[in-house]
Amino acid sequence: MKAVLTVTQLTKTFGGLHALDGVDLTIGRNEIVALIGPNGAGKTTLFNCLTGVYIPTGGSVEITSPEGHTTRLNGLKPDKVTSLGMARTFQNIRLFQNMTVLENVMIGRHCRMHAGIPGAILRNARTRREEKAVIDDSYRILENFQLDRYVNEFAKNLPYGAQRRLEIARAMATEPFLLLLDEPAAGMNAQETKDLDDLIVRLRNKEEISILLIEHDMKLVTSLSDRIFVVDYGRKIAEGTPAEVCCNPVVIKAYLGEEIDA
Amino acid sequence: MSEISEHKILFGWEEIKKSLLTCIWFMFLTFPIMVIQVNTIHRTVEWRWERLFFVGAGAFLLSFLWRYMIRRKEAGIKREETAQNTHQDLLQRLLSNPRFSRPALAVAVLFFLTFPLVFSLYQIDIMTTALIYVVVALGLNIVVGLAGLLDLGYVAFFAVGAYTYALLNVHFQLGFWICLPIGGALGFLFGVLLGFPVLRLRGDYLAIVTLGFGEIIRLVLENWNEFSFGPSGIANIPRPGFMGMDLALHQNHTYIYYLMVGLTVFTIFVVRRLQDSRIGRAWTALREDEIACQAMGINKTRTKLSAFAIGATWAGMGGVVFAAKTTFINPASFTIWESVIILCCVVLGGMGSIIGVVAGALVLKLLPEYFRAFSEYRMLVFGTVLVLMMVFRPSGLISSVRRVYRFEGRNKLEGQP
Amino acid sequence: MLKCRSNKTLAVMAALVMSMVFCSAAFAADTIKFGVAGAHSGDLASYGLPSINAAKLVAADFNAKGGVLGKQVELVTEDDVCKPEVATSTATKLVGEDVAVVLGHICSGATKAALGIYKDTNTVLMSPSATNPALTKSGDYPNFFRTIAADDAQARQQVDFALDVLKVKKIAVLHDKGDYGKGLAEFAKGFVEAEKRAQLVLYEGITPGAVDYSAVVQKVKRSGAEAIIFGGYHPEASKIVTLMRKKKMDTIFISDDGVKDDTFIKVAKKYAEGVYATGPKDVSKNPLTQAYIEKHKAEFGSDPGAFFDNAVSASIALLSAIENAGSTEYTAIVKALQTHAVDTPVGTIKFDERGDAIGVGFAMYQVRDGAYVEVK
Amino acid sequence: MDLEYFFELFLGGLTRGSIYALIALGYTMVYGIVELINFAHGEIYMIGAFTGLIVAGLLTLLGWPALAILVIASIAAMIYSCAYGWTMEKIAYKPLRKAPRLSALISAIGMSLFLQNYVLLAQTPDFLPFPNLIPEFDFLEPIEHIARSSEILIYAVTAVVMVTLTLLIKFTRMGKAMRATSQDREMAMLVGVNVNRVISMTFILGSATAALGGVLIASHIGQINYYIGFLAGIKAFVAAVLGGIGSMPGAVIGSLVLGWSESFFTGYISSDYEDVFAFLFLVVILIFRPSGILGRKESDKV
Repeated sequence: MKAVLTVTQLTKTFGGLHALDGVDLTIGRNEIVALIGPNGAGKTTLFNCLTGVYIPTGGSVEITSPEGHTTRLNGLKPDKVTSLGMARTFQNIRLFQNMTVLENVMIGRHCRMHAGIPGAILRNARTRREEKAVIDDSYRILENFQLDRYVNEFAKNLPYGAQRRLEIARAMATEPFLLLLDEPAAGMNAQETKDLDDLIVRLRNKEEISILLIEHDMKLVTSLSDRIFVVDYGRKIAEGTPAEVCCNPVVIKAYLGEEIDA
Repeated sequence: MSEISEHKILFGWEEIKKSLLTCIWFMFLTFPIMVIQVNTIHRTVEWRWERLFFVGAGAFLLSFLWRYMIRRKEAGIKREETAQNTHQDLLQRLLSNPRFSRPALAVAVLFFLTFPLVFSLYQIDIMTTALIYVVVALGLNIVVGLAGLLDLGYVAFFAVGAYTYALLNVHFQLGFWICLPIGGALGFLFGVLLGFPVLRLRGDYLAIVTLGFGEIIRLVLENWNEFSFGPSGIANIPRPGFMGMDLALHQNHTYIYYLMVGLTVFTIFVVRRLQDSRIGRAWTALREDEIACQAMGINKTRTKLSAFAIGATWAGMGGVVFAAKTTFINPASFTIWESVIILCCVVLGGMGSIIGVVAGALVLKLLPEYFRAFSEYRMLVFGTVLVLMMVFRPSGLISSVRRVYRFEGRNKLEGQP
Repeated sequence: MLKCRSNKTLAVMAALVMSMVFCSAAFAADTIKFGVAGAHSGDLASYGLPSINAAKLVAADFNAKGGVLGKQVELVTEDDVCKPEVATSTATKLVGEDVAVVLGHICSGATKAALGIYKDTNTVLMSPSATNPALTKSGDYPNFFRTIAADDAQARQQVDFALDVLKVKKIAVLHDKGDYGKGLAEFAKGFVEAEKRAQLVLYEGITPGAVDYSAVVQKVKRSGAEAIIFGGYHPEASKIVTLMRKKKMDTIFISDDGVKDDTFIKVAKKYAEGVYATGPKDVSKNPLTQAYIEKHKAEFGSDPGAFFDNAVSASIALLSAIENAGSTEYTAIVKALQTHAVDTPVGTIKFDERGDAIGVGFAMYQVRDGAYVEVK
Repeated sequence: MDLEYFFELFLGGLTRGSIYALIALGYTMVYGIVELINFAHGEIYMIGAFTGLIVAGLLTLLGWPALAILVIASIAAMIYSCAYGWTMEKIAYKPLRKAPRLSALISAIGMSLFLQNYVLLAQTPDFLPFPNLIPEFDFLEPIEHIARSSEILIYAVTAVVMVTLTLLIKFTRMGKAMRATSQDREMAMLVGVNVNRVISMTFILGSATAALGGVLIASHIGQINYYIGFLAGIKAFVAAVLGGIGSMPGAVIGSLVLGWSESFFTGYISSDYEDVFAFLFLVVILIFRPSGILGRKESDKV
């Protein structure tokens, strides 16, 4: 299987604290990989290092596009990473609260558009075409995520589950081949989690993307993922299929006494 | 339900007690400064007891109003929390209703076109000044209202524009029409120059640094005599000529007025288009959430810089017209208070809302002229209005409305502002 | 009248506003309108308000004698808060009300901005306080006159005094970076350098309103200056003088009109002793001056403020000029101002072709025993 | 000679810095807890100075001794400034707790304008001489040409105020509540901190510091008008940001650094561009240390 993401010996230190300590990770084409671990294990830090929010202290992050171009991401800005084809969502929802649902998705299309300032002012045929296409595409994405009835609603006024979905929709609008989801099911009820499960599977099948997700809901994780990575204290402590990981004594030990939302 | 009962007892005993307390408190508070005037030069003391009475009576009555307004506001917030994007107040509903807005627009166009034919020279003069502020405020609206970058030194770009015209005219006898785009371009350039170092800063740090830049520009203009003629300023800046003709005073004012109307229309046109474009959405997203914005593939640096620079362009052009209209400029016209006033045009009018900013600038520049008789109290009232406005109507006179898109079936779509 | 047909309401509205604008003018066509412009509110109001009082008193006197050209004089006062951009509006407003002549403006910057409009409408303007030399010297403003001497005359006086009377060899020139202060200092610097009899050891601007001037004072000390010529106002002057004296420096302090103010002595107290300042020639012996000060006390219950004498003089000069000219026509007034000498609190004056009052100048004063005394 | 010159500039900078610090301390405290640029803080300082002037003027007419007047005027100024600070918070800031930062800032600017013009109209636009309340102590006579008693008093008061405030915040119950509020207002509320009281207290403390500064500085400089608060306030704000806004020692360090840099710049280069230099200095510092000299490094929680 061809890898889309290869992380080797990734290290991140804050002062003296090793938040990540030599993490290795690969994700293949069209694969769903879950990243689990106790609170504070370094999962979100890993996400931030991958997406350029933090600059890694050591190691390397490389992505390979479906066309076969490999790019080293270390030190690239978040916007560059996104335009290269890796999109993400956030643990604490970060929607553009005072923009409408449609606009949120349109923002996602930003890096696939080209109109500049002159285009915006002159509004020539090309810009108009592009703008129309963006509205069109965005609406279609909303339909796919069953958010079309909220089109002109402010993002902040959406129900919680819909906000989570909108975040994914917005990320998908950037046309990624690798999607990073940070606790997508946090705070959802059973039904919403079930819908999310279906949604992620559908995304993988229809859009042919790879997904890396952080999640505490073990039921969701085991049903979704092809492989699971377990991290603790910034280190990878286990890796394997859901069945393997679940009975791994190291993992059980790491979680022992920890309260998890499973 | 409790709100209603509270409203009922607005004049109950409890309320009167509260107001009495407020009244006594304010009488205590204002006692030394309002009542006692110690003249340390002539060593005399003047007691002005009658003022205490006015303060007391005023505080007593106003405290009722204050509490009533606060309650109404809190009830309003509760309502708003459950409200939808489609919820708008009366003014916005009127504005978005074509049956009202089209005739209103027609009347406005007619009003501004016939203005100089109907009104006196003085009216034309103050309206022109107000329009200059409209343009400049619209520029600042891009920076503050759309991109959410608090700029307290915006007047620096205004000064750049004004001095561009004045200096180019003094040294190279360049005319108004050549200087107008040059002023805009230099504004843009300064926007980029000043924007670069402050890109990493956020919120309050940005505010103080931009304030610093504003002051730096003014101080340089004040001190560098060889370059800018120092604090005594530059006089005899020519008013724009019309096809090489020298116009009489009234004609000239009328001409600048129409020129300003044109520039205003042009500004509104451009700002509207920018707002509804890819770049405009990026500005708004940047205001809402920087991190998420970058995660969506938006280049923070370029987006911020473009907001700074485009905002500054309008200030530069406004400055050129300002210099041409006043015919005299000196650094004292570009103090931090000028920045504050322009910022207030934006905030009072309604951040991010074009029509709001236009209304804000017109109100803020015209009302003081019409209330010249009370000019002593002008700034006092201005300060009060700022506070009250923020407390009771923080979204400004006319708050911004997000664009609404209508989809009638798949692929059949129509954007409507 | 196309617009009327297309929109009735607008026409009605416009008519209403027009009538509001013009009715006041229509009613009072048989008076002579005397405009008074300047800072009447805000922080500089104390310089502008005395001119309103002066104009009121002078107008009342003329009216009591039967008016000017048989018409009553009517005051039209407008505020410009000393801001150039407001001053143009003020000027258009006054011009719109058909004023015959204008007393004002107070600040040089505002005056320059407004002058363009008065010039285009052939309105004579006379300022009691705008001292910027370019106003008259540039020749750009034939309609401008003033009853106060220009800054360069003041700087000349300061430098001559320092060189001829005090015979100092090292001079420091300081200013407050303002329009007035720096303008003066520039001239002083130029004169000192041209004379070559003394060395200019320091030329600096201080920041008005700063909390502490000890660095500048130390710098003066180090420069070895025997005298400081300071251009600016009394708040900064008193801070600097106080600081110098407390640091046991006896450097001579020569300043200007903005410091020749009793407040300076009251603030700086004992440290003010010995400070020199130029100011308008002492006119307190002039019976006309005394008469107007008495009238002010009787009418307004207080001592007149800054530039009162100059404002009274300007008012008298303007109204007399209309009378002498026999009309309110521009060239006639200008001619009358230049040819007919009139008695005013600042002396019997007429104006030169550039607009400066002939014979109005400065004298040097020194603080002695808590009061300014003219130095002969 | 040159060393002496340096030393004199150093002392001048120290005076300047201490004056800025007295105002900056209140600025930074309010910011640390409410995250609001209290633009009107300079005005509270000005009101303190005016109240001090009025009280001192009255007592001087009654012929009281200077030191007694100084104490009473300071206390009166502090009481009134606290009252103004408290009222201001209730009117202009409290209703805006949940509003965007910009709204609160505009409200603060409005308050600043209001208070300036209130004093301008109720009192006078002109400069008023402030009675010299700080006696020239005999034992300072020999060094008086280097540092006057008023300067020494300002240094001392600045140091005492800084130490007191720091201790207050570190060790008292109220101080702990303040720190909790500044960390996370919602959380503090949940654990039973009366946030409204904490914020009121912050404004009262900040105002008291400003008033004390107002009386001392006015007495040192010898004159006041309605506008002194704004000019000093801007500089104090720059100093607070320079030091890292929200940090008490930062405010003092920032003020001293600003005071010294201005003094040395004036002394060795030129006072023409003194303020230009001050602002450029701020920009440069912020470019390399975006949260000031002692500021907490703010990183986004992602």
